[in-house]
Amino acid sequence: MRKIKLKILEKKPSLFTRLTLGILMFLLAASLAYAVWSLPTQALGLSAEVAKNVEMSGVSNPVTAVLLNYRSYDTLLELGVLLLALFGVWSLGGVSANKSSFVNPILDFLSRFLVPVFILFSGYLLWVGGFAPGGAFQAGAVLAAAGVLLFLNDWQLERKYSGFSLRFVLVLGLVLFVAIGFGFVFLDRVFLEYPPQLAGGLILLIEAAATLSIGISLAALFLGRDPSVKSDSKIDTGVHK
Amino acid sequence: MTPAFLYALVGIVLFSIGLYGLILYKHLLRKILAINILGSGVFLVMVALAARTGDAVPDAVPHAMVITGIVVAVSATALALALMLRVDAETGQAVLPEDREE
Amino acid sequence: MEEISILLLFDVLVGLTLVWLAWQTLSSLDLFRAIVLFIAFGLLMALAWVRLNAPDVALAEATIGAGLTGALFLSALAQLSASTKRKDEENKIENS
Amino acid sequence: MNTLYLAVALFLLLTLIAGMWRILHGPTPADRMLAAQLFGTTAVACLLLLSQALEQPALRDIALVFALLAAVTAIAFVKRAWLKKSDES
Repeated sequence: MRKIKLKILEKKPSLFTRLTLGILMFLLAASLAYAVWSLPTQALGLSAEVAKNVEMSGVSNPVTAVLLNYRSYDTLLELGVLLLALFGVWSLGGVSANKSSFVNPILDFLSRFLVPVFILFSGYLLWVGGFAPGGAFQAGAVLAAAGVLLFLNDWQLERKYSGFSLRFVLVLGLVLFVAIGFGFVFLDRVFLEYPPQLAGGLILLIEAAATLSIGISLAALFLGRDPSVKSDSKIDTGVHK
Repeated sequence: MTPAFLYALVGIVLFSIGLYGLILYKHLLRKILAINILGSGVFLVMVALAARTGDAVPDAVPHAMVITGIVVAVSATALALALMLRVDAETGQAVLPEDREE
Repeated sequence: MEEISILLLFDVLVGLTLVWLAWQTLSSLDLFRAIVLFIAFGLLMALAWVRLNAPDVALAEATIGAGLTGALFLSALAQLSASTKRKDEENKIENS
Repeated sequence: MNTLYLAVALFLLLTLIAGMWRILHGPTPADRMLAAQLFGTTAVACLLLLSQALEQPALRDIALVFALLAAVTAIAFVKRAWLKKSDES
Protein backbone atom coordinates (compact mmCIF):
# COMPACT_ATOMS: atom_id res chain seq x y z
CA MET A 1 0.00 0.00 0.00
CA ARG A 2 1.13 3.46 -0.86
CA LYS A 3 2.27 5.46 2.10
CA ILE A 4 -0.32 8.12 2.71
CA LYS A 5 0.80 11.56 3.69
CA LEU A 6 -2.05 13.59 5.08
CA LYS A 7 0.06 16.44 6.34
CA ILE A 8 -1.67 19.74 6.39
CA LEU A 9 0.14 22.82 5.26
CA GLU A 10 0.16 25.07 8.25
CA LYS A 11 2.84 27.57 8.98
CA LYS A 12 4.34 27.06 12.40
CA PRO A 13 3.51 30.02 14.61
CA SER A 14 6.47 32.24 15.48
CA LEU A 15 8.57 31.45 18.52
CA PHE A 16 7.49 34.71 20.18
CA THR A 17 3.78 33.82 19.89
CA ARG A 18 4.32 30.30 21.17
CA LEU A 19 6.46 31.49 24.06
CA THR A 20 4.07 34.25 25.14
CA LEU A 21 1.06 31.96 24.96
CA GLY A 22 2.97 29.20 26.74
CA ILE A 23 3.88 31.52 29.63
CA LEU A 24 0.28 32.76 29.86
CA MET A 25 -1.05 29.19 29.93
CA PHE A 26 1.53 28.25 32.57
CA LEU A 27 0.40 31.16 34.76
CA LEU A 28 -3.23 30.13 34.26
CA ALA A 29 -2.46 26.51 35.19
CA ALA A 30 -0.43 27.59 38.21
CA SER A 31 -3.17 29.84 39.57
CA LEU A 32 -5.83 27.17 39.00
CA ALA A 33 -3.61 24.61 40.74
CA TYR A 34 -3.18 27.00 43.67
CA ALA A 35 -6.97 27.41 43.83
CA VAL A 36 -7.47 23.63 43.94
CA TRP A 37 -4.64 23.22 46.45
CA SER A 38 -6.23 25.71 48.84
CA LEU A 39 -9.54 23.81 48.86
CA PRO A 40 -10.13 21.57 51.88
CA THR A 41 -8.90 17.99 51.33
CA GLN A 42 -12.11 16.58 52.79
CA ALA A 43 -15.43 17.81 51.50
CA LEU A 44 -18.66 15.86 51.48
CA GLY A 45 -20.40 18.09 48.94
CA LEU A 46 -23.96 16.93 48.40
CA SER A 47 -23.23 13.22 48.89
CA ALA A 48 -24.97 13.15 52.29
CA GLU A 49 -28.17 14.65 50.87
CA VAL A 50 -28.04 12.26 47.93
CA ALA A 51 -27.59 9.23 50.21
CA LYS A 52 -30.36 10.38 52.58
CA ASN A 53 -33.03 10.68 49.90
CA VAL A 54 -32.04 7.82 47.64
CA GLU A 55 -34.79 5.51 49.01
CA MET A 56 -37.42 8.02 47.96
CA SER A 57 -36.04 8.44 44.44
CA GLY A 58 -37.19 5.08 43.10
CA VAL A 59 -33.70 3.85 42.15
CA SER A 60 -30.72 2.78 44.24
CA ASN A 61 -27.92 4.03 41.99
CA PRO A 62 -27.20 7.56 43.26
CA VAL A 63 -26.05 8.86 39.86
CA THR A 64 -29.27 7.74 38.17
CA ALA A 65 -31.21 9.26 41.05
CA VAL A 66 -29.49 12.61 40.48
CA LEU A 67 -29.93 12.43 36.70
CA LEU A 68 -33.57 11.40 36.58
CA ASN A 69 -34.98 12.69 39.84
CA TYR A 70 -33.15 15.35 41.87
CA ARG A 71 -31.73 17.26 38.93
CA SER A 72 -33.95 16.06 36.11
CA TYR A 73 -33.99 19.58 34.64
CA ASP A 74 -30.42 18.92 33.49
CA THR A 75 -31.37 15.73 31.72
CA LEU A 76 -34.47 17.29 30.18
CA LEU A 77 -32.52 20.24 28.79
CA GLU A 78 -29.74 17.91 27.67
CA LEU A 79 -32.23 16.01 25.50
CA GLY A 80 -33.21 19.39 24.05
CA VAL A 81 -29.56 20.27 23.34
CA LEU A 82 -29.10 16.96 21.52
CA LEU A 83 -32.10 17.73 19.29
CA LEU A 84 -30.81 21.26 18.63
CA ALA A 85 -27.42 19.91 17.56
CA LEU A 86 -29.18 17.50 15.20
CA PHE A 87 -31.29 20.30 13.70
CA GLY A 88 -28.09 22.30 13.26
CA VAL A 89 -26.43 19.47 11.37
CA TRP A 90 -29.52 18.88 9.23
CA SER A 91 -29.84 22.57 8.40
CA LEU A 92 -26.29 22.57 7.05
CA GLY A 93 -27.43 20.20 4.32
CA GLY A 94 -24.53 17.86 4.78
CA VAL A 95 -22.28 16.22 2.27
CA SER A 96 -23.69 13.02 0.87
CA ALA A 97 -21.28 10.24 1.68
CA ASN A 98 -19.91 8.28 -1.24
CA LYS A 99 -21.74 5.02 -1.56
CA SER A 100 -19.69 2.10 -2.74
CA SER A 101 -21.59 -0.58 -4.62
CA PHE A 102 -19.18 -3.21 -3.35
CA VAL A 103 -20.54 -5.10 -0.33
CA ASN A 104 -17.80 -6.50 1.82
CA PRO A 105 -18.97 -9.97 2.97
CA ILE A 106 -16.88 -9.83 6.15
CA LEU A 107 -18.27 -6.47 7.23
CA ASP A 108 -21.74 -7.61 6.26
CA PHE A 109 -21.48 -10.70 8.45
CA LEU A 110 -19.88 -8.76 11.29
CA SER A 111 -22.62 -6.15 11.38
CA ARG A 112 -25.34 -8.78 11.17
CA PHE A 113 -23.73 -10.47 14.15
CA LEU A 114 -22.84 -7.38 16.21
CA VAL A 115 -25.91 -5.16 15.84
CA PRO A 116 -28.26 -7.50 17.75
CA VAL A 117 -25.60 -7.87 20.47
CA PHE A 118 -25.34 -4.08 20.74
CA ILE A 119 -29.10 -3.74 21.06
CA LEU A 120 -29.21 -6.45 23.72
CA PHE A 121 -26.36 -4.78 25.62
CA SER A 122 -28.09 -1.43 25.37
CA GLY A 123 -31.17 -2.93 27.00
CA TYR A 124 -28.99 -4.45 29.71
CA LEU A 125 -27.35 -1.09 30.49
CA LEU A 126 -30.77 0.58 30.63
CA TRP A 127 -32.09 -1.99 33.11
CA VAL A 128 -28.95 -2.13 35.25
CA GLY A 129 -28.93 1.69 35.57
CA GLY A 130 -31.47 1.52 38.41
CA PHE A 131 -29.07 -0.10 40.86
CA ALA A 132 -25.57 -0.12 39.33
CA PRO A 133 -23.53 1.99 36.88
CA GLY A 134 -25.48 2.35 33.66
CA GLY A 135 -28.53 4.25 32.50
CA ALA A 136 -30.10 6.07 29.61
CA PHE A 137 -27.02 7.91 28.32
CA GLN A 138 -24.78 4.86 28.24
CA ALA A 139 -27.51 2.66 26.77
CA GLY A 140 -28.28 5.35 24.18
CA ALA A 141 -24.63 5.58 23.19
CA VAL A 142 -24.43 1.80 22.66
CA LEU A 143 -27.59 1.97 20.55
CA ALA A 144 -26.00 4.80 18.55
CA ALA A 145 -22.91 2.65 18.01
CA ALA A 146 -25.19 0.01 16.46
CA GLY A 147 -26.56 2.70 14.15
CA VAL A 148 -23.06 3.88 13.25
CA LEU A 149 -22.10 0.32 12.40
CA LEU A 150 -25.10 0.02 10.07
CA PHE A 151 -24.38 3.36 8.38
CA LEU A 152 -20.74 2.38 7.89
CA ASN A 153 -22.05 -0.67 6.07
CA ASP A 154 -23.96 1.61 3.64
CA TRP A 155 -27.26 0.69 5.22
CA GLN A 156 -30.06 3.09 4.41
CA LEU A 157 -33.19 3.84 6.34
CA GLU A 158 -36.22 2.95 4.26
CA ARG A 159 -37.92 6.06 2.97
CA LYS A 160 -41.26 5.26 4.56
CA TYR A 161 -39.62 5.37 8.01
CA SER A 162 -37.41 8.40 7.47
CA GLY A 163 -40.19 10.98 7.69
CA PHE A 164 -42.69 11.00 10.50
CA SER A 165 -41.55 7.79 12.22
CA LEU A 166 -37.96 9.01 12.58
CA ARG A 167 -39.03 12.39 13.93
CA PHE A 168 -41.45 10.75 16.33
CA VAL A 169 -38.69 8.63 17.86
CA LEU A 170 -36.32 11.60 17.97
CA VAL A 171 -38.65 13.73 20.11
CA LEU A 172 -40.17 10.80 22.07
CA GLY A 173 -37.79 11.11 25.03
CA LEU A 174 -38.26 14.85 25.40
CA VAL A 175 -42.04 14.77 24.94
CA LEU A 176 -42.58 11.91 27.38
CA PHE A 177 -40.31 13.58 29.94
CA VAL A 178 -42.22 16.87 29.73
CA ALA A 179 -45.60 15.10 29.69
CA ILE A 180 -44.83 13.12 32.84
CA GLY A 181 -43.28 16.21 34.43
CA PHE A 182 -46.41 18.24 33.79
CA GLY A 183 -48.77 15.33 34.50
CA PHE A 184 -48.18 15.52 38.24
CA VAL A 185 -48.45 19.31 38.34
CA PHE A 186 -52.22 18.79 38.23
CA LEU A 187 -51.93 16.43 41.21
CA ASP A 188 -50.52 19.15 43.48
CA ARG A 189 -46.86 18.53 42.83
CA VAL A 190 -44.17 20.75 41.35
CA PHE A 191 -42.91 20.30 37.80
CA LEU A 192 -40.82 17.10 37.39
CA GLU A 193 -41.64 15.78 40.85
CA TYR A 194 -42.81 12.16 40.95
CA PRO A 195 -44.70 10.45 43.77
CA PRO A 196 -42.16 8.20 45.55
CA GLN A 197 -44.16 4.97 45.13
CA LEU A 198 -44.39 5.44 41.36
CA ALA A 199 -40.91 6.93 40.86
CA GLY A 200 -39.12 3.66 40.00
CA GLY A 201 -41.49 2.74 37.18
CA LEU A 202 -41.72 6.29 35.84
CA ILE A 203 -37.93 6.65 35.77
CA LEU A 204 -37.60 3.38 33.85
CA LEU A 205 -40.28 4.53 31.38
CA ILE A 206 -38.59 7.91 30.84
CA GLU A 207 -35.19 6.27 30.56
CA ALA A 208 -36.42 3.78 27.97
CA ALA A 209 -37.84 6.60 25.83
CA ALA A 210 -34.71 8.71 26.38
CA THR A 211 -32.47 5.79 25.39
CA LEU A 212 -34.28 5.46 22.06
CA SER A 213 -34.16 9.21 21.42
CA ILE A 214 -30.50 9.59 22.42
CA GLY A 215 -29.44 6.55 20.40
CA ILE A 216 -31.27 7.57 17.24
CA SER A 217 -30.18 11.23 17.59
CA LEU A 218 -26.50 10.34 17.97
CA ALA A 219 -26.65 7.91 15.05
CA ALA A 220 -28.38 10.60 12.95
CA LEU A 221 -25.65 13.06 13.97
CA PHE A 222 -23.11 10.60 12.58
CA LEU A 223 -25.04 10.27 9.31
CA GLY A 224 -24.92 14.06 9.04
CA ARG A 225 -27.90 14.72 6.80
CA ASP A 226 -31.64 14.42 6.92
CA PRO A 227 -32.44 10.92 5.57
CA SER A 228 -35.82 12.09 4.27
CA VAL A 229 -34.04 14.44 1.83
CA LYS A 230 -33.00 12.64 -1.33
CA SER A 231 -29.28 11.92 -1.16
CA ASP A 232 -28.65 12.78 -4.83
CA SER A 233 -30.11 16.30 -4.58
CA LYS A 234 -27.08 18.34 -3.66
CA ILE A 235 -27.79 21.56 -1.86
CA ASP A 236 -26.48 24.60 -3.69
CA THR A 237 -23.62 26.02 -1.68
CA GLY A 238 -23.83 29.34 -3.49
CA VAL A 239 -20.20 29.24 -4.57
CA HIS A 240 -19.36 29.13 -8.24
CA LYS A 241 -16.51 26.78 -8.76
CA MET B 1 -0.59 14.13 47.54
CA THR B 2 -3.91 12.36 47.28
CA PRO B 3 -5.08 10.75 44.00
CA ALA B 4 -7.92 13.30 43.84
CA PHE B 5 -5.48 16.21 43.89
CA LEU B 6 -3.22 14.49 41.37
CA TYR B 7 -6.07 14.07 38.90
CA ALA B 8 -7.31 17.62 39.51
CA LEU B 9 -3.81 18.80 38.61
CA VAL B 10 -3.83 16.67 35.45
CA GLY B 11 -7.22 18.16 34.58
CA ILE B 12 -5.87 21.69 34.96
CA VAL B 13 -2.87 20.89 32.74
CA LEU B 14 -5.16 19.33 30.11
CA PHE B 15 -7.34 22.45 30.21
CA SER B 16 -4.31 24.68 29.67
CA ILE B 17 -2.93 22.52 26.84
CA GLY B 18 -6.35 22.50 25.18
CA LEU B 19 -6.68 26.28 25.43
CA TYR B 20 -3.16 26.71 24.04
CA GLY B 21 -4.01 24.51 21.04
CA LEU B 22 -7.37 26.18 20.51
CA ILE B 23 -5.76 29.64 20.28
CA LEU B 24 -2.64 28.72 18.37
CA TYR B 25 -3.60 26.22 15.68
CA LYS B 26 -5.53 27.31 12.64
CA HIS B 27 -6.93 24.11 11.16
CA LEU B 28 -10.51 23.69 12.37
CA LEU B 29 -10.17 19.95 13.01
CA ARG B 30 -7.29 20.67 15.36
CA LYS B 31 -9.37 23.35 17.06
CA ILE B 32 -12.19 20.83 17.58
CA LEU B 33 -9.74 18.29 19.04
CA ALA B 34 -8.42 21.05 21.33
CA ILE B 35 -11.94 21.86 22.58
CA ASN B 36 -12.51 18.18 23.34
CA ILE B 37 -9.28 17.95 25.34
CA LEU B 38 -10.09 21.19 27.15
CA GLY B 39 -13.50 19.80 28.06
CA SER B 40 -12.01 16.54 29.31
CA GLY B 41 -9.75 18.60 31.58
CA VAL B 42 -12.75 20.40 33.07
CA PHE B 43 -14.60 17.10 33.62
CA LEU B 44 -11.52 15.65 35.29
CA VAL B 45 -11.27 18.57 37.74
CA MET B 46 -14.98 18.25 38.57
CA VAL B 47 -14.89 14.51 39.24
CA ALA B 48 -11.60 14.80 41.14
CA LEU B 49 -13.12 17.41 43.44
CA ALA B 50 -16.14 15.13 43.93
CA ALA B 51 -13.84 12.32 45.11
CA ARG B 52 -12.70 14.21 48.23
CA THR B 53 -15.13 12.33 50.48
CA GLY B 54 -12.49 10.10 52.04
CA ASP B 55 -13.68 6.51 52.30
CA ALA B 56 -17.33 7.38 51.68
CA VAL B 57 -19.09 7.16 48.31
CA PRO B 58 -18.07 10.08 46.04
CA ASP B 59 -20.49 12.94 45.46
CA ALA B 60 -22.93 11.82 42.77
CA VAL B 61 -24.03 15.30 41.64
CA PRO B 62 -20.83 16.23 39.74
CA HIS B 63 -20.78 12.70 38.26
CA ALA B 64 -24.26 13.20 36.82
CA MET B 65 -23.29 16.62 35.48
CA VAL B 66 -20.17 15.18 33.82
CA ILE B 67 -22.18 12.37 32.18
CA THR B 68 -24.57 14.99 30.77
CA GLY B 69 -21.53 17.02 29.74
CA ILE B 70 -19.94 14.13 27.87
CA VAL B 71 -23.07 13.56 25.79
CA VAL B 72 -23.44 17.29 25.10
CA ALA B 73 -19.74 17.44 24.15
CA VAL B 74 -20.11 14.66 21.58
CA SER B 75 -23.19 16.24 20.01
CA ALA B 76 -21.43 19.62 19.92
CA THR B 77 -18.45 17.92 18.28
CA ALA B 78 -20.69 16.42 15.62
CA LEU B 79 -22.20 19.85 14.91
CA ALA B 80 -18.74 21.45 14.83
CA LEU B 81 -17.48 18.82 12.39
CA ALA B 82 -20.49 19.40 10.13
CA LEU B 83 -19.80 23.15 10.21
CA MET B 84 -16.14 22.50 9.42
CA LEU B 85 -17.09 20.35 6.41
CA ARG B 86 -19.40 23.11 5.20
CA VAL B 87 -16.64 25.75 5.55
CA ASP B 88 -14.32 23.40 3.69
CA ALA B 89 -16.89 22.88 0.91
CA GLU B 90 -17.44 26.65 0.56
CA THR B 91 -13.87 27.88 0.68
CA GLY B 92 -11.69 24.83 0.07
CA GLN B 93 -9.87 25.44 3.35
CA ALA B 94 -10.90 24.23 6.77
CA VAL B 95 -9.83 27.40 8.58
CA LEU B 96 -11.57 30.45 9.98
CA PRO B 97 -11.94 33.40 7.56
CA GLU B 98 -9.30 35.55 9.34
CA ASP B 99 -6.74 32.74 9.09
CA ARG B 100 -7.29 32.07 5.40
CA GLU B 101 -4.22 31.99 3.21
CA GLU B 102 -4.73 33.20 -0.31
CA MET C 1 0.59 -0.28 52.24
CA GLU C 2 2.09 -1.95 49.18
CA GLU C 3 -1.21 -1.78 47.39
CA ILE C 4 -1.57 1.94 47.98
CA SER C 5 1.88 2.67 46.60
CA ILE C 6 1.17 0.54 43.49
CA LEU C 7 -2.10 2.42 42.98
CA LEU C 8 -0.35 5.76 43.41
CA LEU C 9 2.24 4.75 40.80
CA PHE C 10 -0.65 3.71 38.54
CA ASP C 11 -2.29 7.11 39.01
CA VAL C 12 0.92 9.00 38.30
CA LEU C 13 1.53 6.97 35.12
CA VAL C 14 -2.05 7.46 33.89
CA GLY C 15 -1.85 11.19 34.61
CA LEU C 16 1.48 11.72 32.87
CA THR C 17 0.41 9.67 29.85
CA LEU C 18 -2.82 11.66 29.58
CA VAL C 19 -0.89 14.93 29.49
CA TRP C 20 1.62 13.53 27.01
CA LEU C 21 -1.12 12.18 24.73
CA ALA C 22 -2.97 15.50 24.83
CA TRP C 23 0.19 17.37 23.87
CA GLN C 24 1.03 14.95 21.05
CA THR C 25 -2.58 15.09 19.77
CA LEU C 26 -2.54 18.86 19.50
CA SER C 27 0.97 19.35 18.18
CA SER C 28 0.63 16.65 15.49
CA LEU C 29 0.64 18.05 11.96
CA ASP C 30 -0.69 14.77 10.55
CA LEU C 31 -4.43 14.93 11.18
CA PHE C 32 -4.96 11.17 11.04
CA ARG C 33 -2.26 10.69 13.67
CA ALA C 34 -3.90 13.34 15.84
CA ILE C 35 -7.24 11.51 15.64
CA VAL C 36 -5.78 8.13 16.56
CA LEU C 37 -3.96 9.73 19.50
CA PHE C 38 -7.24 11.31 20.56
CA ILE C 39 -8.96 7.89 20.49
CA ALA C 40 -6.19 6.53 22.74
CA PHE C 41 -6.65 9.59 24.98
CA GLY C 42 -10.33 8.71 25.39
CA LEU C 43 -9.46 5.14 26.38
CA LEU C 44 -7.07 6.35 29.04
CA MET C 45 -9.61 8.86 30.33
CA ALA C 46 -11.89 5.89 31.10
CA LEU C 47 -9.12 4.41 33.29
CA ALA C 48 -8.81 7.76 35.07
CA TRP C 49 -12.57 7.82 35.81
CA VAL C 50 -12.30 4.30 37.20
CA ARG C 51 -9.52 5.40 39.55
CA LEU C 52 -11.62 8.37 40.68
CA ASN C 53 -14.38 5.98 41.76
CA ALA C 54 -16.76 7.17 39.05
CA PRO C 55 -17.79 3.99 37.18
CA ASP C 56 -20.88 5.69 35.70
CA VAL C 57 -18.73 8.35 34.07
CA ALA C 58 -16.25 5.70 32.93
CA LEU C 59 -19.07 3.78 31.26
CA ALA C 60 -20.32 6.92 29.47
CA GLU C 61 -16.79 7.81 28.35
CA ALA C 62 -16.17 4.24 27.18
CA THR C 63 -19.38 3.98 25.14
CA ILE C 64 -19.00 7.41 23.55
CA GLY C 65 -15.22 7.34 23.20
CA ALA C 66 -15.07 3.84 21.71
CA GLY C 67 -18.26 3.89 19.66
CA LEU C 68 -18.86 7.42 18.43
CA THR C 69 -16.03 9.93 18.67
CA GLY C 70 -13.56 7.88 16.66
CA ALA C 71 -16.09 7.14 13.92
CA LEU C 72 -17.21 10.79 13.78
CA PHE C 73 -13.70 12.17 13.43
CA LEU C 74 -12.51 9.54 10.95
CA SER C 75 -15.59 10.06 8.80
CA ALA C 76 -15.15 13.85 8.86
CA LEU C 77 -11.47 13.52 7.98
CA ALA C 78 -12.28 11.27 5.02
CA GLN C 79 -14.75 13.80 3.61
CA LEU C 80 -12.38 16.67 4.35
CA SER C 81 -9.37 15.19 2.61
CA ALA C 82 -11.52 14.36 -0.43
CA SER C 83 -12.51 17.99 -0.93
CA THR C 84 -9.08 19.44 -0.22
CA LYS C 85 -7.61 16.95 -2.66
CA ARG C 86 -10.03 18.16 -5.32
CA LYS C 87 -8.97 21.70 -4.58
CA ASP C 88 -5.29 20.78 -4.95
CA GLU C 89 -5.94 19.26 -8.36
CA GLU C 90 -7.85 22.36 -9.46
CA ASN C 91 -4.89 24.50 -8.44
CA LYS C 92 -2.53 22.27 -10.39
CA ILE C 93 -4.62 22.64 -13.57
CA GLU C 94 -4.85 26.40 -13.11
CA ASN C 95 -1.16 26.78 -12.56
CA SER C 96 -0.05 24.59 -15.47
CA MET D 1 -3.48 -11.78 45.91
CA ASN D 2 -4.79 -8.26 45.39
CA THR D 3 -1.25 -6.92 45.36
CA LEU D 4 -0.46 -9.33 42.55
CA TYR D 5 -3.51 -8.21 40.55
CA LEU D 6 -2.56 -4.58 41.00
CA ALA D 7 1.05 -5.26 40.03
CA VAL D 8 -0.09 -7.01 36.84
CA ALA D 9 -2.45 -4.11 36.09
CA LEU D 10 0.48 -1.72 36.49
CA PHE D 11 2.59 -3.88 34.18
CA LEU D 12 -0.20 -3.85 31.58
CA LEU D 13 -0.33 -0.06 31.83
CA LEU D 14 3.40 0.03 31.13
CA THR D 15 3.01 -2.17 28.04
CA LEU D 16 0.17 0.10 26.94
CA ILE D 17 2.44 3.12 27.21
CA ALA D 18 5.12 1.23 25.27
CA GLY D 19 2.49 0.63 22.57
CA MET D 20 2.23 4.39 22.13
CA TRP D 21 5.51 4.33 20.24
CA ARG D 22 3.74 2.62 17.33
CA ILE D 23 0.97 5.23 17.30
CA LEU D 24 3.48 8.06 17.34
CA HIS D 25 5.83 6.69 14.69
CA GLY D 26 3.50 4.81 12.35
CA PRO D 27 4.65 4.55 9.63
CA THR D 28 1.34 3.65 7.89
CA PRO D 29 -2.14 4.66 9.16
CA ALA D 30 -2.98 0.96 9.61
CA ASP D 31 -0.09 0.62 12.08
CA ARG D 32 -1.37 3.53 14.12
CA MET D 33 -4.95 2.26 14.09
CA LEU D 34 -3.96 -1.26 15.13
CA ALA D 35 -1.88 0.17 17.98
CA ALA D 36 -4.95 2.10 19.15
CA GLN D 37 -6.97 -1.13 19.00
CA LEU D 38 -4.25 -2.82 21.06
CA PHE D 39 -4.72 0.01 23.57
CA GLY D 40 -8.35 -1.01 23.86
CA THR D 41 -7.55 -4.68 24.38
CA THR D 42 -4.97 -3.90 27.07
CA ALA D 43 -7.43 -1.55 28.76
CA VAL D 44 -9.95 -4.44 28.90
CA ALA D 45 -7.45 -6.64 30.74
CA CYS D 46 -6.46 -3.75 32.99
CA LEU D 47 -10.10 -3.04 33.91
CA LEU D 48 -10.80 -6.71 34.68
CA LEU D 49 -7.80 -6.87 37.02
CA LEU D 50 -8.82 -3.62 38.72
CA SER D 51 -12.39 -4.86 39.11
CA GLN D 52 -11.10 -7.93 40.95
CA ALA D 53 -8.58 -6.05 43.07
CA LEU D 54 -10.80 -3.10 44.03
CA GLU D 55 -13.91 -5.31 44.37
CA GLN D 56 -15.95 -3.21 41.98
CA PRO D 57 -17.94 -5.61 39.76
CA ALA D 58 -19.26 -2.69 37.71
CA LEU D 59 -15.86 -2.34 36.05
CA ARG D 60 -16.57 -5.57 34.17
CA ASP D 61 -19.36 -3.80 32.31
CA ILE D 62 -16.90 -1.13 31.23
CA ALA D 63 -14.50 -3.82 30.01
CA LEU D 64 -17.39 -5.39 28.10
CA VAL D 65 -18.18 -2.03 26.47
CA PHE D 66 -14.60 -1.65 25.32
CA ALA D 67 -14.48 -5.19 23.96
CA LEU D 68 -17.77 -4.78 22.07
CA LEU D 69 -17.41 -1.26 20.73
CA ALA D 70 -13.77 -1.49 19.66
CA ALA D 71 -15.09 -2.95 16.40
CA VAL D 72 -16.87 0.30 15.50
CA THR D 73 -13.71 2.42 15.37
CA ALA D 74 -11.86 -0.29 13.44
CA ILE D 75 -14.65 -0.54 10.85
CA ALA D 76 -14.87 3.26 10.61
CA PHE D 77 -11.17 3.28 9.83
CA VAL D 78 -11.44 0.54 7.19
CA LYS D 79 -14.46 2.07 5.49
CA ARG D 80 -13.67 5.78 5.72
CA ALA D 81 -9.93 6.24 5.97
CA TRP D 82 -8.30 3.24 4.33
CA LEU D 83 -10.21 1.66 1.44
CA LYS D 84 -10.78 5.01 -0.20
CA LYS D 85 -7.08 5.74 -0.45
CA SER D 86 -6.20 2.34 -1.89
CA ASP D 87 -9.02 2.70 -4.42
CA GLU D 88 -7.54 5.93 -5.69
CA SER D 89 -3.94 4.77 -5.90
